[in-house]
This record gives sequence, C-alpha cells and structure tokens, in this order.
Amino acid sequence: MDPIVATFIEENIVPNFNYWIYVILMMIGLYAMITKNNLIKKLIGMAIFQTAIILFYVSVGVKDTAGIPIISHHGSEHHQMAGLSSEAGSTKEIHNKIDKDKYANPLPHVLMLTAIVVGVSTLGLALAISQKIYKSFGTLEEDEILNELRPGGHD
Amino acid sequence: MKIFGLIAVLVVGALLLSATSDFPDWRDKDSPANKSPVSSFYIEKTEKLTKVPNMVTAVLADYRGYDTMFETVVIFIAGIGIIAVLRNFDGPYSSSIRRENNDEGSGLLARITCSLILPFIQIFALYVVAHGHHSPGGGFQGGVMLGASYILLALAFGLSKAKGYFSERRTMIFAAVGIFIYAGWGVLCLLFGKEFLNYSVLDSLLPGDVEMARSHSMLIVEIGVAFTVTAIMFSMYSNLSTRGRLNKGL
Amino acid sequence: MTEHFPVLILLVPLFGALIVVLLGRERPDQCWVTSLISLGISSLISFFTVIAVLSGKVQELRYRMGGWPESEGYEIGIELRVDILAALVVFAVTLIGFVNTIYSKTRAEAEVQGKVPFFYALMQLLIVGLCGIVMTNDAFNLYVLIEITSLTSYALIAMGNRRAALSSFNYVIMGTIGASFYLIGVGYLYIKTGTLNIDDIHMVLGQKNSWADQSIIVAFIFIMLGVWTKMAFFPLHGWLPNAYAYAPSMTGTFMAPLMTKVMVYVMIRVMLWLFGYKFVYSGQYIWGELIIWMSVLAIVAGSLLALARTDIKKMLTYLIVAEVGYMVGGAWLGNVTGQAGAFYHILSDAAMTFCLFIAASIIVLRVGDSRVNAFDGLFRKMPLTMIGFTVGALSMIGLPPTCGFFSKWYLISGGIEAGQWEYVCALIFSSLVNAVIFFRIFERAYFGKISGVKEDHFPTDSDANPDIRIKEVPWSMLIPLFLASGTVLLLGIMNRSLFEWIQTALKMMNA
Amino acid sequence: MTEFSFIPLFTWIVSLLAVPMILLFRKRPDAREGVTFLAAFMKLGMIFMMLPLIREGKILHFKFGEILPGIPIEFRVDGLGMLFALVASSLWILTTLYSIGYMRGLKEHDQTRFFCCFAISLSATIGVAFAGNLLTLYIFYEILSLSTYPLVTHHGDKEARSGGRTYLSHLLGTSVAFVLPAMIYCYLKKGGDINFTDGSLLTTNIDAGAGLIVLLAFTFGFAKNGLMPFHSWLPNAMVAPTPVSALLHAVAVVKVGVFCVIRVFTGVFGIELLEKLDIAVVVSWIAAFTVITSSLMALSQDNLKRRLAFSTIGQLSYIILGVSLLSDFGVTGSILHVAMHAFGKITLFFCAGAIYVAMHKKYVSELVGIGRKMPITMTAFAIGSLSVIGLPVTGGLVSKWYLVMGTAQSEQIALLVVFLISSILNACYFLPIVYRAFFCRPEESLYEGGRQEAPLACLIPLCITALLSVISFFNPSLFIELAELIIK
Repeated sequence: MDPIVATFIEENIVPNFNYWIYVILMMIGLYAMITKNNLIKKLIGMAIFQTAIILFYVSVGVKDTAGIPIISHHGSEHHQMAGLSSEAGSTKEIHNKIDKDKYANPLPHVLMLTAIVVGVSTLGLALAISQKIYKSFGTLEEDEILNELRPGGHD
Repeated sequence: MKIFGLIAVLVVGALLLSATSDFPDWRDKDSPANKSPVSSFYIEKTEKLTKVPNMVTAVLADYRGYDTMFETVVIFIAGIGIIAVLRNFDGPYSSSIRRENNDEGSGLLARITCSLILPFIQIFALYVVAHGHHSPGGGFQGGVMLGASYILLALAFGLSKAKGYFSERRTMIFAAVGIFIYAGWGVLCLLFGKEFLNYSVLDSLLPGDVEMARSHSMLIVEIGVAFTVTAIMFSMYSNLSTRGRLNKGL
Repeated sequence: MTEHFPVLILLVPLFGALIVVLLGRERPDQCWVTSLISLGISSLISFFTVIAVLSGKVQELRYRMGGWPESEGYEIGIELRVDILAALVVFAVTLIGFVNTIYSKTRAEAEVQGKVPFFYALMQLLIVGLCGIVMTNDAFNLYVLIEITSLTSYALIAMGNRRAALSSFNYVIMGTIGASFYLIGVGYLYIKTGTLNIDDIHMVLGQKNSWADQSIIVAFIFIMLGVWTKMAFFPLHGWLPNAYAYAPSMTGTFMAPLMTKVMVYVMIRVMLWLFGYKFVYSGQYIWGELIIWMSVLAIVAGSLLALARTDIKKMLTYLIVAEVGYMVGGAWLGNVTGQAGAFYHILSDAAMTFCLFIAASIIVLRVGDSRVNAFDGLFRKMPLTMIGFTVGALSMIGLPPTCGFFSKWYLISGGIEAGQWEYVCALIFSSLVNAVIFFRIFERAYFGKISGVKEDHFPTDSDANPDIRIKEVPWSMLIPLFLASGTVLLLGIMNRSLFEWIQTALKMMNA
Repeated sequence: MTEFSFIPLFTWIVSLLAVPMILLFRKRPDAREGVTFLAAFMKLGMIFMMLPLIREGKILHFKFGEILPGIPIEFRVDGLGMLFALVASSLWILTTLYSIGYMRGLKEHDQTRFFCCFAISLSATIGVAFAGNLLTLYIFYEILSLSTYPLVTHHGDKEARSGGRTYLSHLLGTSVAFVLPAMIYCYLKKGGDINFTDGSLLTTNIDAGAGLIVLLAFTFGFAKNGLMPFHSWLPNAMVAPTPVSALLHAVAVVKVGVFCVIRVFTGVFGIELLEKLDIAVVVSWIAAFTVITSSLMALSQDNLKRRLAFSTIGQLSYIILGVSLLSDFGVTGSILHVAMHAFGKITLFFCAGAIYVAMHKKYVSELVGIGRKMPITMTAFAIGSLSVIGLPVTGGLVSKWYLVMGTAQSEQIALLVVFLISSILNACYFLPIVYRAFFCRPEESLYEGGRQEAPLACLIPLCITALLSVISFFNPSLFIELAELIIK
C-alpha cells in the first residue's frame, strides 16, 4: 500500500474509526433522503440517518477501561466495606472511592435514549402521513404524485 | 437531482470528517467529554445523592428529568398526531370500531403460544420498569415491552380483541395520565416550594430520607413514562396497521 | 413566585393539552374553552415575566430544573434562562397562541371535523415547545423542544387536505435533516467541551481557547445549517410555502408567524450566547460576508417569488421567506443596531404575519377563492377585514407608523453602519416589491367588482350568490384580526422603548 | 428665538378633525361642505396668528414623544414653512369653493370620499411644511402620497387606475428607495438625530462623493418635485378631477416635492456646506435639462391639462435650479417661485376645469375662439399664463427676476441662458392658446348661445387667484420677507 495512504489510515481513520463509520452511515441516509423517489425509501434513509447520529453520540462516551454505567456494589465494594467496617468507615468514603474510569460516561446514553424516542416518533408520524398520501394519491412515488398534481391543482 | 444530492452529501460528509481530525481519540478516557466535571459528577455522586446505582436512570429521570418529560411528550405527540392525521371520524364515536367477521388473527398455534408467553412478557415488562434503578431498564424500555405485548395480542387474536382490553379512548386516557403523573409529580415539588422536579423536597411525603425521596420519585415518573409509552405504542400500531380505520389488524 | 414563572408558562399549556385529550371528542366546546384559558393564563404569566425582568430587580431569571446546583462551575441539570429578549419572545408566542385560539373557535370544528381535541392539544403542545425553545439554556434540551415543535407542526399541517399531507411529508424530511444537523453540531461541541449548558460551553471554549479548532467551526456550520433549515432560510426554504398554505387555516395563522421567528431567535442566541461575538464576527472566516449575501439573495428571491404568485397564502408564505432573509442578514451585520433590528423584526414580523394570515384566511373563507382576484371589491363588502389587512400590508411595505417601518429603519441603520450596502439595497428592493404586491391587491379591493365565483367551489351552498355570501365574518374571527393589527400599530408606537431594552440586553451579550 | 407653541399642532390637526365630521354629514352635502370651509378658514386663521411671530424671526415648535431614539415627531415653523403653509391653506379655501362648483356641476360620485381625502392631504401638506425633522417630513410626505391616491383615481376607470398606479409607484418607490436610506445615513452621520436646526444638519465631515450621492438621493427621492427622469407620474395623474389637479398637482403635492428639496438644500446640507463640497451644480444641470425638455414636451401636448402638467414640471425645476445656484438671490427666488407659481398655475388649472365644466372641452385644439364664450375665464387664463411665463404685471416676474439675478450672482451664465430659452418656450406654449381663444374665428359649435361661463363657485376662485397673481406683483414684500428668513 502507498505509504501516504497507510499513514493517513493509521493516523486518522484508526483512532477515529467510529466517527468514520458514523459519517459514512449518515451520508447513506442523507443521500436516500434527498434523492430517493419512493417516500418509504426516504423514510428508511431517515432512519439510517438518525441511527448514525446515535452511533456518534454513543461513541463519545466510550472509555477504554469502562463497563456499563451502573455501579456494581455487589462485587468489589462489598469487600471494601468488609475491610473498612473495622475502621468505622462511613458509606461516604466508600462512594468517594468510585473509580470513574470504570464506568462509561452516562450522559451520551441518556441523550441517545431521547434521540431514539424522537426518531421513533418521527418515523411513526411520517408513516402515518405517507399512509394518508397513499390513500389520497394512490401511490408513494414522488414523481407520480407530482404528475398527478400538475394538471389539477393550480400552482 | 441525483448528482446534486450526491454532491451535497459528499460535502456534508467531508465537512464532518474534517472535524474528526482534532477530536480526542475514540475510547479516550481523558477526552473532554469523559473527563468533564459533569460526567464525573454523574459517576461519582449519583449513588450518594440518589441511592440509584444506574446512573443512566438517574440522569434520565432526575438530573435531566425535564428533558425526559418532554421526551414523553414527544411520544404523546406522535400518538395523537397519528390519530389526527389518519383517523377519520365520520360516524359517532362508538360505531367507528367495526367488528369484522374475518378479523380472527392468526392460526391456532400462534394463539396458544401467544397466550402462554403474553403474561411473561407483561410481567417482565413491569420488572423492567420497576428495576430500572438497578439494571438497564426503565419506563421507556418497559413501556415498549408492555405495548408490544398488546401488539402481539392483536396479531394473534385480532385487533378487536386487543381493543377490548385497550380501546382507543382508553389509550388516550392512559397516554395523558402518564404525562400527568410525570408533570404532576414535578408540580408537586413546586407546591412544596422548590423548583419543578426537585424531588428532594418530597422527603416528607415519601418514606426514607432525601436521597430515597429522589429514588422513589424516579420510580414514579418512570411509571408515568411507562403508561404513556405503552398506550402510544399500541395506538401507533393499531392506527398504522389499519390506516386509521381500526377495523382489522394485519 | 416570580422565580417559578418560566416553568409555569410551560406547564399551564402542557396540562391544558392533557386535559383537552382527556375531555375527548364529545366536548369540542370545552376543548376550546380549556385551550383558551390555559393559553390565557400562560400569556398572563409571560406578561408578568416581562414586567419582572424589566423591573430591574431581576435582570434575568435563571431556573434550575430539579434544583441541581452547579458543580465545579458546571451546570449539572437543565437550566432555563429568561432575559428580556426571551421574555418578549415568549410573550409574543403565548399571546399569538391565545389570540389564535379565539380565531379557531368556529374554524376548528369546520376544518378538522371530529378531531378538535387533537387540534387543540397539538396546538398547545406547539406553544409549549416554542416557549421551551426560547427559554432553555441547554443545547440538548433545545433539540428535544425543536423536535416537539416539529412533530406537532407535521401533524397539524397533515390534518389538512392531501396537498397538506404531501407538503407535511416534505417538511418531515427537511425538518429531520435540520434538527439532526443541529444535533450533530451539539454533539461536536459536547465532544470538545463535555457539557451541554450553553453558558458552560461558551466558558469552556473560551478557557481552552479552541475557537480555531476545525471541529468547533464545523459544529457552528452545522448548527447554523440546522437552524436555517428550520427557519426556511432561502435555499433551504422549499418546505415552507406549501406547508403553510395548505395547512388548515387556523394552523397556518399561528404557525406562519411563530415557527420561523422563534428559530431566528434561536439563531441569534446561538450566535451570541453559545459562540459569542468574537468567534462569529471576528472576520477571520468568510462566513460574515457570505451570509449577508445569502440573506440578500433570500430577500430578493423571496420577494420575487411572492410577486409571481397569484395565490394569496402562497404569496404571503414567500414573503415570510424574504422576511427571514431580513432577520438573518440583520443578525449577521455584526453590530448591535443590526442585531437589535433583527430582534425587533422578530416581534414585528410575528405581529404582521399573524395579521395578514388571519385576514387572508378570512377572505379565502368568505370568497371561496384563494387567488388574488378574491379581493375584488372587498373594501365595500368586508370593510372591517380589509382595514385589518391594510394595516398588516402597510407594515409589510414598511410605512410609518406601523412596526414594519421601524424594523426596516433599524435594519437599514445597521446595514449602513456596517457598510453592507448590498443588504440595504435588498431591503429597499423588497419594500418596493411588497408595495407592488399589496397595492395591486388594494387596487382590486378598491375598484374591482365582485367576481362571480364558480359554482363548483360551493356545490351545495344555498347562498352561492357572492353578493350575499361575501360579508363580514363573526366576531370570533374579527377580534383576533383587530388585536393583531392593533399590535402592529402598538409595536410601532412603542418601538423606541422596546428597542432600548433589546439594545441593552444585546450589548450585554456582546460584551 | 425658538418658542414652544400649540398653534402648529392645531393648524395641522384642524383639517384632520374635519374628516370625521365630513363622514358624519355625508348625507347632507351642504353641511359637509360647510365643515370643510370651516376647517379651511380656521386653518388659515391660525396661520395668520403665527405669521407676526414668524416675521419677528421667531421659530415656533411643538414636539410629540420621540418615536425613534433621538427623533421626535416635531413641528417647527420657520419662514419657509410659513410661506408654504400660507400658500397651501389659502388656496385650499379657494379650491374647496371651486370643487363644490366642479363636483356638483359634473354630478361626480363619491363626493364624501373626495372631501375626506382632500382634508387628509391638506393636513399632510401642513405636516410637511411644519416638519421639524427629516422623519416627520418623510412620514407626512408618505401620508400625502397615500391620501391623494384615491383622489387621483377618483373616476375608478381603467385610465384612472393606470394613472394611479404610475402615481403611487413613482412616489412611493422613489421615496422608499432613495429618501429612506439617505435619511438613515444622515441620522447615523449626525450621530443620533435628524432635527432641523438653524444651521445645517450634516456636519463638515462628509466627503464630496458621499455628499453627492446623498444629495441626489434626496433630490430624486422626493419625486413629487417632478425632476426627470421620475416625472412621468405628473402627466399621468392628470386623469384626476380638475380641482385635484389644481390643488394637488399645481400646489400641494408638487410643491411639497420642491419644498422638501429646498429643505434638503438649506436645512440638511446648508448652503455653506454645499458650496464647500461643490456638488450642487450636478443638480443644477439635471434641473436645467428638465426645464428645457419639459417645455419642449409641453409644446406637443394637445390635452390642456397635460400641457399644464408638463409646464409644471418645468416650473418646478426652476425652483430646484434656483436653490441649487446657492446664491442668496437664487434661493430667495426659488422660495418666492413656490408661491408665485402656485398662484399662476392654480389659476390655469381652475380655468381648464371651468372650461371642462362649462363646455366639456379638454383639448387645446378645441379652444379656438372660446374667449368669446368665456371671457372671464380666459382673461384669468391669460393672467395665469403671464405669471407662469414671467411677464409683468404678475408675480411670476418677481420670482423669475430673483432667479435670473441668482444665476448672475453665482456666475452661471449658461444657466441664465436656460432660463431665457425656457421663458420663450413657455410663451410659445401658452400665448397661442390665449391668442386663438380671443382673436381667432371660433368653430361652428361655439356660435350657439351667448356667454356660457362655468358656475359661480368655479368662477370666483379663479378670479381670486388671478387677482392674487397680480397683487403679488405689486406687493411681494411679505413673501420676500419670509424667504429671506431662510437666507439669514
């Protein structure tokens, strides 16, 4: 492989691998939204588009060493508590010892929960609207709809 | 159009990619987002302040509870929006649900299987709602499962049967009540003299101390979310699958 | 009590919407009353908020949701921030919502048969969303609220005829792209700063001095693109005209004045609070000049497209496109006069668009024809409606003492101050085109004979004779029209004090 | 010097208050016209109340609240404004009388609307005359354009509508396109206000290029002054009923245009600044071009009112030319010409209307021998013509005398020639009418019957205006005095 390309991949793509994937996914979705003729295909593009953004956000919160952002007090902490109990340690100290590198950043997850919900709602509503369009135009192809409109409706 | 779209997409993609060059590396624990005091606060203080080990739930229902309330409203809007767009109320209210003879749902095998697993799905859904504090889960997830159970019911036994449990009017009431619970709980905090959704002030009302008040309040708002989500999921299905006629399922 | 005002403004219509849904389809009248009361209370509270913010005791209201304090200088929860600008816009939003509810009394029943509660619920939720957008100080919360307004407007528009459904679908696509672009921008800011609070993002960017970072610039571009799509800035305006023209009339009347204006407000706030004066106007990037030229293009194109329309509502919607150009250009001039002018124009444009849309809806309703010839002879037939229309139209043209003149004055002042002559010329050009458009209508209304309306518009109407049918509408529709046109005049008369408040607030933001 | 007074406000508002009264009495024409008269006399009376104060050199002002930062709606009465208001309001009385005769004589429709709009436009004219700052001036200027539109299009037929369209598009278009930005530029340049003061509004920190642009923007922007190339609204607006043409297009509207230009020259720039920047000569030559061209165009017009309209265009440019000479005599001459031309031209219009009412004749070619049928009218017409040409014994000579002296004073001999040529052209298009009216053999149709003058209500005003023209030749001191207040 060309060394320039190799260094480019090594320096740019590999460390930001997720971001590249997200951008490519998003471009696929956006392309479908802009150019597809079928309304449902547009909506599929929209779903891909929104999913790409979710991928991006979740990638932000990932840490090398971390697991899910739920504090596991059944494992190590119980041991600590047993060890500390003789020294009359309070729960406060225990909590201070939470190693934040052990837990993924929770905020992006929360945000994406919202984004998922928004995505579902938008998709549902858009499907309803396309059903209404189908009911009144008898087709979901954009050009056919526009053709039907041309002679009848003014403007 | 295609060429134009392609160019636009490529420009957008190139712009977005050009920005990644000065991003912190992926999985970097010291990136600004992961190291920021906000994130640290959530990770380190959540259990102390709210007694909820699942940080996502805590952030969702407490720190950013205001967001989540609107998230529920979004679901609600989608539900009533679909009805507003699709439904066609030409006759009186009750007659709009027409029973049709061929609305029998699926075959026998499917029906029996469904009737066997439905209770488990519903119980699990309730578990997910209730156990959101300690494990992945919460109102949205549980609500979707609960809604799915009714959808399954409709698939197996026909929509009219499912509507017997969950009529259109009832879905609307459930959906509205869910947000009522959420926002009303926040207003309760207002009435106690603190900010909207400041659960800490409710410790006199709920068992336990201030932290437990937060924890319990989160459960309550999650239940509210679950109400809305369940109702709207089913409503979405029943409207979309019948083009708003609500006569016969898929 | 004052400190709770911001959240109460939101909660009252939210509960109103829930009650309306619970009331159900059997009681449309109660739905109307509920909506009227809730929006009335909400606008009262927002009025008191304006007074509270102005009174000097509180310069701005900050409201921490859930009472979470800041930690190490960062906001943990979501914060509302209401300064005078936000208070004014919120007041405008709730007031227009309230007045539009009066207007919709008879129309809702007629246009969305049987779905009245859903209409009122969606309308109130849209108001909630808009107020939330204006007040929130959290970048992600802003996204959620933008989606709330978008979803409600998709549904509200799609409640109309089949054309409305089609345009609503286009709006879904464009709106989703816009909102997602905004979300991407926020994500890029988050990845660089680790916070979502608008003030904190600004603070962190300042501390790290990462203004020149590629990702920040891209974030800015995408946030702007997103907001522009939502406000129908010229090349991205495609969804707007059909959506507002074909929507049910009582939907169009309040979405047209509110949606784009609130997004303009968001743009100004993103520019000044989130990124700050230095970054946006530094002159180090080409966008300053470029966007002024884009706004010139928007103004010219919007005006010309409006001129080419014969359909009244379509024409008005293209005028909105031109007006958006005014405001974007004004905000980008880079001086306080221009920004304040753009902001003043938010208020005045909301008032006059509202006025014109109500008048146009009334006329289309009565005449049964949405083309310009609907206006033939209307000065004699519907003098009251035409008075309302005239006030709005004069304001659109920019004649004193209507508010349109003063906003144009401030915008032109800003343009001259900044030396952007192309913008000044575009403003004047658009005034002239508006004059042509509206005087064409006045001439018809003044001299024209009432045209015989084609039978097929009213196949079942017993009084198809236009002489009988074309008469003034009930008071429930005229009162909103007069409130709107009165506001147009009032804003014009009050412009000096308004402008001073706005200017002071903006100066603080620019500092 | 500057004195606070309510009289300017009352003067302005009195004709506005007449509007609801006129509407109230719409079913009783006599009462309606009575109200108009009452308002007109009260207005003139109040102007006469102010006159002695102004002659003492005082300036009266009245201020409403500020509507823009630093810019109130303000009335400020000085010599120039006084002179203009005096002319406009005295002629309003005569026009009212005349229009009663004219409108009733022709049984016109919508007379109430006519008198309402008339009253509003008079109010606006006074507003312009008394305007204390550019914005007030601008606002009343626009109100005048709008309120005269229904008058211009009074007949409501296709021709009237197209005339009205030209009228409004020219006047509104130019004022929005040119005046508004120029005004805002001055506002910014001055640093927060555009009030007229004794000195000039713009300070010396403006360079010649920008100054020229602003000057031209104002001069063209006030298109009511009929300067080419924005003159075509004037002939087109002649579709209006004659009293409208008379008052508005010989007196109020067009004079408002030149009045605004004089204000810009003397109040906004100031003669000194213009001398320093040396830019007024551009305006001079545009005006000179207009003078000659319009006179030539007038020659070819057969429609009497159109001929008068082109004559007006030329005469207006005299005024602009005079003020752009920047010499004392030139400016005085300009201001004088506002009054003198008003008397002369309104006489001519009244005559044209009287001829139309009595004989239904519109074209110059039809007027052969009409002097025998309508001797009084045609005598007045002759006096009016003399005044417009600038021959004795009419006031026109006085102002033209000053103008010509102005050219000499500023050593613009070429412009002197322009004045002379144009005077000859004026004579060419007016005197033949008079000559043929009196001395040529009339057409067959004109033999029938004896004298056939217009109704008395038409006749009296035109006699008075003709008389005023003559009086102002013998006693122009009042006008000169007022004009010189500006020079000081």
